[in-house]
Amino acid sequence: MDNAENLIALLVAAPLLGAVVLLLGGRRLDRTGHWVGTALAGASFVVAVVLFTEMLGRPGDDRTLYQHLFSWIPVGGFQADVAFQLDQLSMTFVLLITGVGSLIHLYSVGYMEHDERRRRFFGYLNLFLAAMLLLVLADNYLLLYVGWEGVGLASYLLIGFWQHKPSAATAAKKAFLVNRVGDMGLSLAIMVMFTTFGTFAFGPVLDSTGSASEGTLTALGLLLLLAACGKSAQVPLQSWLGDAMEGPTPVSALIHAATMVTAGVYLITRSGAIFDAAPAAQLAVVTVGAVTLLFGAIVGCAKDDIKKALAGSTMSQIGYMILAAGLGPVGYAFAIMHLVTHGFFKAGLFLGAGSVMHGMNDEVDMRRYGGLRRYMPITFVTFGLGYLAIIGFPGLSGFFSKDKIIEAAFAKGGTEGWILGGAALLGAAITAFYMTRVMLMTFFGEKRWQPDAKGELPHPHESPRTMTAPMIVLAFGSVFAGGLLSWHESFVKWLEPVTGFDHGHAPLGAAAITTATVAAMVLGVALAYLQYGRRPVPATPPRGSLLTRAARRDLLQDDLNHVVLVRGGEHLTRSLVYVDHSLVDGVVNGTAASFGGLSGRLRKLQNGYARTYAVTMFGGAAVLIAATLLMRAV
Amino acid sequence: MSALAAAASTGEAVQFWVLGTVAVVGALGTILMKKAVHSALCLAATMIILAVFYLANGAYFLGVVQIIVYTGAIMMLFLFVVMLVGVTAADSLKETLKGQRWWAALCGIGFGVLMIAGIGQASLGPGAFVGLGEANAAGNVQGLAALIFTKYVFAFEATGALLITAAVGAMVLTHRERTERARTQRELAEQRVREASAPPSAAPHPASADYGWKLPTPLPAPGVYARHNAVDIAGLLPDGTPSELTVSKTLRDRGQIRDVSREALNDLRALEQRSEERLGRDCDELDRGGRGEGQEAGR
Amino acid sequence: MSFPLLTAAAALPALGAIATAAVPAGRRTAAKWLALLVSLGTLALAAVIAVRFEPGGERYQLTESHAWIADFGVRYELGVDGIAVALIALTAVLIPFIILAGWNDADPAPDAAPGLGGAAPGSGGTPAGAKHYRWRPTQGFFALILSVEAMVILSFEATDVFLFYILFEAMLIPMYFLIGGFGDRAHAGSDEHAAAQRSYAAVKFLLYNLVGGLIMLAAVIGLYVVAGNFSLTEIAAARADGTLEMAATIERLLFLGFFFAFAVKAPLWPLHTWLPNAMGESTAPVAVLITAVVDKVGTFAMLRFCLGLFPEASAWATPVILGLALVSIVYGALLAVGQRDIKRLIAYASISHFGFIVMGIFAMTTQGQSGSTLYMVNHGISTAALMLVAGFLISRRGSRLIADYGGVQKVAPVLAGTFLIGGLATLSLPGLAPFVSEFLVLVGTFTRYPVVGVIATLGIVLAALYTLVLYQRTMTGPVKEEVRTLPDLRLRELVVVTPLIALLIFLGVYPKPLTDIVNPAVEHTMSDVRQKDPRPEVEAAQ
Amino acid sequence: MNPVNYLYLAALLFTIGASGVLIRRNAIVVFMCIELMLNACNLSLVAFSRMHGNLDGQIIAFFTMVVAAAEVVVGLAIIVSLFRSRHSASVDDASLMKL
Repeated sequence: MDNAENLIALLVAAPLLGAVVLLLGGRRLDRTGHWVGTALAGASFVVAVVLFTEMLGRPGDDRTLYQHLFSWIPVGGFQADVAFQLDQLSMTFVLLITGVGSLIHLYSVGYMEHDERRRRFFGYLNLFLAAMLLLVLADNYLLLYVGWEGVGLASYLLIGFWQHKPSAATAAKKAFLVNRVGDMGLSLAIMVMFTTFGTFAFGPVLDSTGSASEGTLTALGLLLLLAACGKSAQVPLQSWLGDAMEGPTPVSALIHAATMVTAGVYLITRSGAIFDAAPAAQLAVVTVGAVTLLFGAIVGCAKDDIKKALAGSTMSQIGYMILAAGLGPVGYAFAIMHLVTHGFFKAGLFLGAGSVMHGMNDEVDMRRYGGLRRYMPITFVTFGLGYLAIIGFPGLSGFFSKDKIIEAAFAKGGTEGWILGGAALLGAAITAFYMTRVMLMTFFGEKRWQPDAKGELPHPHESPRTMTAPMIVLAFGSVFAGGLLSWHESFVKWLEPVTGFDHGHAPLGAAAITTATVAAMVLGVALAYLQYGRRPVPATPPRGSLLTRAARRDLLQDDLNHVVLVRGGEHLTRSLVYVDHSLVDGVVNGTAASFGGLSGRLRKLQNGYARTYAVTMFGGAAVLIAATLLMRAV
Repeated sequence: MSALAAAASTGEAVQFWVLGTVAVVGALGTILMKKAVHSALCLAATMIILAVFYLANGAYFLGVVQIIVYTGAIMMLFLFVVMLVGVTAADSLKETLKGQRWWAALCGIGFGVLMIAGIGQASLGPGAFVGLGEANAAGNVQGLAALIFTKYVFAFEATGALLITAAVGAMVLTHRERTERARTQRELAEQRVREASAPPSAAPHPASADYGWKLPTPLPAPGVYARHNAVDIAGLLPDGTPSELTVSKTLRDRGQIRDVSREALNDLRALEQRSEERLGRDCDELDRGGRGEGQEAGR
Repeated sequence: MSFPLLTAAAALPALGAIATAAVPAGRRTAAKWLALLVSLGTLALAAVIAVRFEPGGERYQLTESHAWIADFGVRYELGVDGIAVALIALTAVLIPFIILAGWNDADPAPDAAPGLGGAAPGSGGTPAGAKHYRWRPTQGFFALILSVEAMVILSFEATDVFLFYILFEAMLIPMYFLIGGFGDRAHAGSDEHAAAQRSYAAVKFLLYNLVGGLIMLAAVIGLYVVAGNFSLTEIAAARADGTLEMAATIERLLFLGFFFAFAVKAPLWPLHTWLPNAMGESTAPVAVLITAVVDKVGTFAMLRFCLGLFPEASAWATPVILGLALVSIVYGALLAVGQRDIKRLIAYASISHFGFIVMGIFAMTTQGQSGSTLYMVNHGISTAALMLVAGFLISRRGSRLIADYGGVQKVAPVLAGTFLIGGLATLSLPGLAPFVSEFLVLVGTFTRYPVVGVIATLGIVLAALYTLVLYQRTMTGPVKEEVRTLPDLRLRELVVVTPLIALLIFLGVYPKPLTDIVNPAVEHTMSDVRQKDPRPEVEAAQ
Repeated sequence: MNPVNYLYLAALLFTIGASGVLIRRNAIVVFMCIELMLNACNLSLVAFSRMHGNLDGQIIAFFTMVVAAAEVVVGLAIIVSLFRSRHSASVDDASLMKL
């Protein structure tokens, strides 16, 4: 199979076809549409597996496949092609996206059963898959940008899928806008690349970073970081992720946990060469990562909405990845590894949450759950495994990946190393705390169920098989993925040709760090148990400390935006409208009015008496004669 | 024919100064006379003088044409129109437009001064005048004819067309279209009766002069049923009362109506008196009758 | 002497206009079909032009030249370069859709006052009582549209400055009547109020453009005095080989004279205020005609005349113009955010986009100018899509106020979907045509003026803001009572919208056919202004 | 005497006529004044033809007369119809040109 690269386009084409068919198909596809979508997602996964095997069959340094489809925008020196590049990094993502994607398609079949717009939902999901695959397969930044905005669009459509809810519509708009700010960074980055290198294809740009000035590279790095912050919900552009939970749960699992939000990590890892040459940018990256992982963790502790709590956790986990990616070759591989494992267990957790909501009449407030383990055992088990994985229980996925990241953070060396490592450790503890909190409030303790809007008490039940099956698969993933990937550092070796790798030297040995991590985890669990396991959970949230209240409001992030951007923007536009109407337009109308007045006065000369006109004529004649005489005189 | 020479002879000079003055006076009269007729006459005078000047300048044809066309035709036309509009219409020279007169004066004086200045500045000495000697050699009219029918023939034809057009235009302008159908005699008669058959309420006595409504018939002639047939004597209505309507309005206004109804009776009585005295005898029935008649008359 | 293709392309709609106007009063439907057929025929001719045009060949092709006013060296001189071909194609493509979209906009209602349209749009056929209607608005409406098409196409073809000027001005007359005579029936307030608003808009449009044209006339005459003839090609050639010298001040004055007129037409801040009124008061198809077709003449003329005739002056004025363009971009976007009226919002969005176009033209880079040309085409299509769908929506509900809508998506999903796609095109989402052009403009600007490029990029975010706010307020959320009964798009409307959207997607994915035509022309323009793209700082390792 | 005096006379008459046009309200009189001006011109034309020694000046004067005749005809017709309609020959009454 020597021309495997021709298959790459299929990866994107299959879900794209699905999107087109489902969105244009009309009502006649309502009955079968979801299966079409799922099948095409699965097809794309199959192709991915085929390509993966093909790739494994090649030597480590010759595993990159290229496919050039057509020249997209050729203008002068500006040559943008539609061309794909499939290397180990992309392959990893492709497998994750198509795999998890297919599972979640399957899950949605059950989850969206009662929604009359299910066909459109699957169309959007397929659209997302296509865009995301385009993002990771592009061989130049402009095409990546297309995918980048494409996933943004898909996420917009899916968050706002229940458009009749104003909250959903607003959340969708917010997500798109905040992402646009990030996209601005990416597009500017592309412009800088074009100005600097005359191209924006991965190969040439990343190979010739050496010859560019460090200032330029730093600017590039910061712009790319801005883009990453937007897409991956990192501080300061994280505010949209929480609201994005307005979307259906499968969406939250696929887009806002497993795949799309990790695009930032992909971008930074992909552009590693640039960051390696720009320490300042790297510092910014790790700072953002560290801050976000704490930020998200703290938010996660305070939320009572199960999905928002998980969203906070997502934010914080991606903070880990960004942190790792910011560490350079030491961390790239682990960032991606954590990304993969996180993809498994976070998706699993979300699907679990979805299943719980499914059983509880779409109730999301954890304070109204409790004691559910008996009623939905499968959900409980899968969720529990995901829980153990994320808190980094030794032996499960999260343990390996997170531990490595913390180690790498310490390996940064110097005070930076200590600070970052400390932050990561603290983050691990908090993670353990809030995840335990979620676990306890949902599945343990006594029932705190409340009648829903229609006034009937929920009677929780296990979800249909289409929903449980994906959860089980993901649970397997969250248990074994980590161990598999770090077996003899197989994953690191796999990625090394792309991202490079070097062993960091932590000030204290790996063993010590591992123990510290485990200790932090245990501490967090213990604290959570003391607060939520021992004593009953109040049905209405206590007022809580200042920090808690701030955390409930996403640490005042939205309030800040509101005051600074929204309020200010409104004033600006309103005043500008006034200016346009009264000043810019006023000047013109004023001129017109003054002319009108002038002619009104001149009009008085036109008294209609022929003799008056005659006088004027006569005077004019006299003047003419005078003029001629003067002309002759001089 | 010395007028054709460049410089003017003394005779011509005299003629110029005398007639020129008259021309200017005429022109001033044209614009200053109150009555349009007078203005027209003054203008005519000026034009005649100009005709003389044409002759003096060797433009014999023009001189004659000037008299015939202008003074003969155009001025008469003016006079006709003046008559049409009303001879006695003497428009007041009081200016109604504010400042019009001052501006006019200013412009006029300025214009005149400038023109004269211009002519003077052109400094045309007597030598500048070639004179029409050879131009008129073959006769002025022949010369003009030669030019008109060769060089200016198109302009000439054009003026012909222009004149025709003007004539037609004048007719179109002055012709008045009849807006409604002429009424037949029958209709007129009917209208007459209709108006008459609608007497105003509280109609005055037919005898009074201000008799309110049209009579369907012509007014009675004076002296009807009367003993006199003079124009100034009102005719009597059947009841013996005189009707002033029968006397012409002029006399009525002058109050020259003689009322003869009474003096007729007086004459009768005087006659009876005289006869009684002559007969000297008393006759009852006669007396009674006479007295009765007298009483009748006395009342 | 080959077949005068360019003349034909302009003559066909002109004759069609006359024929349409001559259709008797009773036969309105016939007039509509006639106009539609004529516009389609023009489209065919435009296609022939595009095919016959060889991108690699002469700069001006299919040229025609006849003496017109010999005494002043005014010639009837036509010729097209790639840019002109692209824009002619755009015009020819859009007009049929405009006609189809305005199919019923000019039907006289039995009780309609002249000028103020007629039967409710969408109610096809001839309304009863319109039989004895002497006044023939429908015929006039379509005849005016066709005449505008003729003049626009000819002005894209004219290579004689005087001829171009004549058309540039003559265009105003039919536009004036289209704006003032056929208002949008969806207005707040009484008919009298609407009529007043409409005439205000029409007069404002006319005055603005007339003032611009007047100044341009002075410049045209000045050019003749300096150059001795009106032929663009000759003058440009003379400028190029230096045989025609101009004093710097003269050249700058002439440049400003031309530029002012084009800036009014474009419209560029602060000469833009006529556009919102004109677009708000006129019917949606006419609004599209204004912003998507007629205004393009302005930007096109900047590219062809300002740069071609006055290179030095262009370079001299670039900083100021870029500043104005920048203001237009941000200002227009912000004002769009602040609008309450759907059509005015789109108008301000267009102002912002025209800012991009002008910026790209005067960035003096290949990317910038190609981008601007593409932008003219793409903006035409995207605005047409958005505005026409908005028009359908407005004609259903009878209100232009955003606040009167809500939840339409649930009632009329297809309408909402097309509206969303139009909006996404307006915010230049990758994969749709406007993205290509906008990005090219930005890159082209950035390479020469980084700061300007950065600020202009803000426009991307603002565009997303006003578009999504519009979509959210009108289409999503709980369904408003008045909206509950709105019908979804009808067949005629689908026929209008679908091809436009298809075109948007195609040109977004595969713009190469367009760029291939445009690039050589842009190369010529670049050589006119004696500019080269800045080299990249470091040679990328290939 | 210098024949140029004819020109002075013509100028004088012309001015008088013009002033008359300005100060008189009666349309007929105004017309007369116009005639006066025309005649003044004719006089100057004749004088010029004498000055240049050719007859073209007289020709022009002749044409002037013809045109004047035509003009008077039409003009008077207008005055008459005007008088019929508004029973006055004052030029000020026909002041409908005022806004």
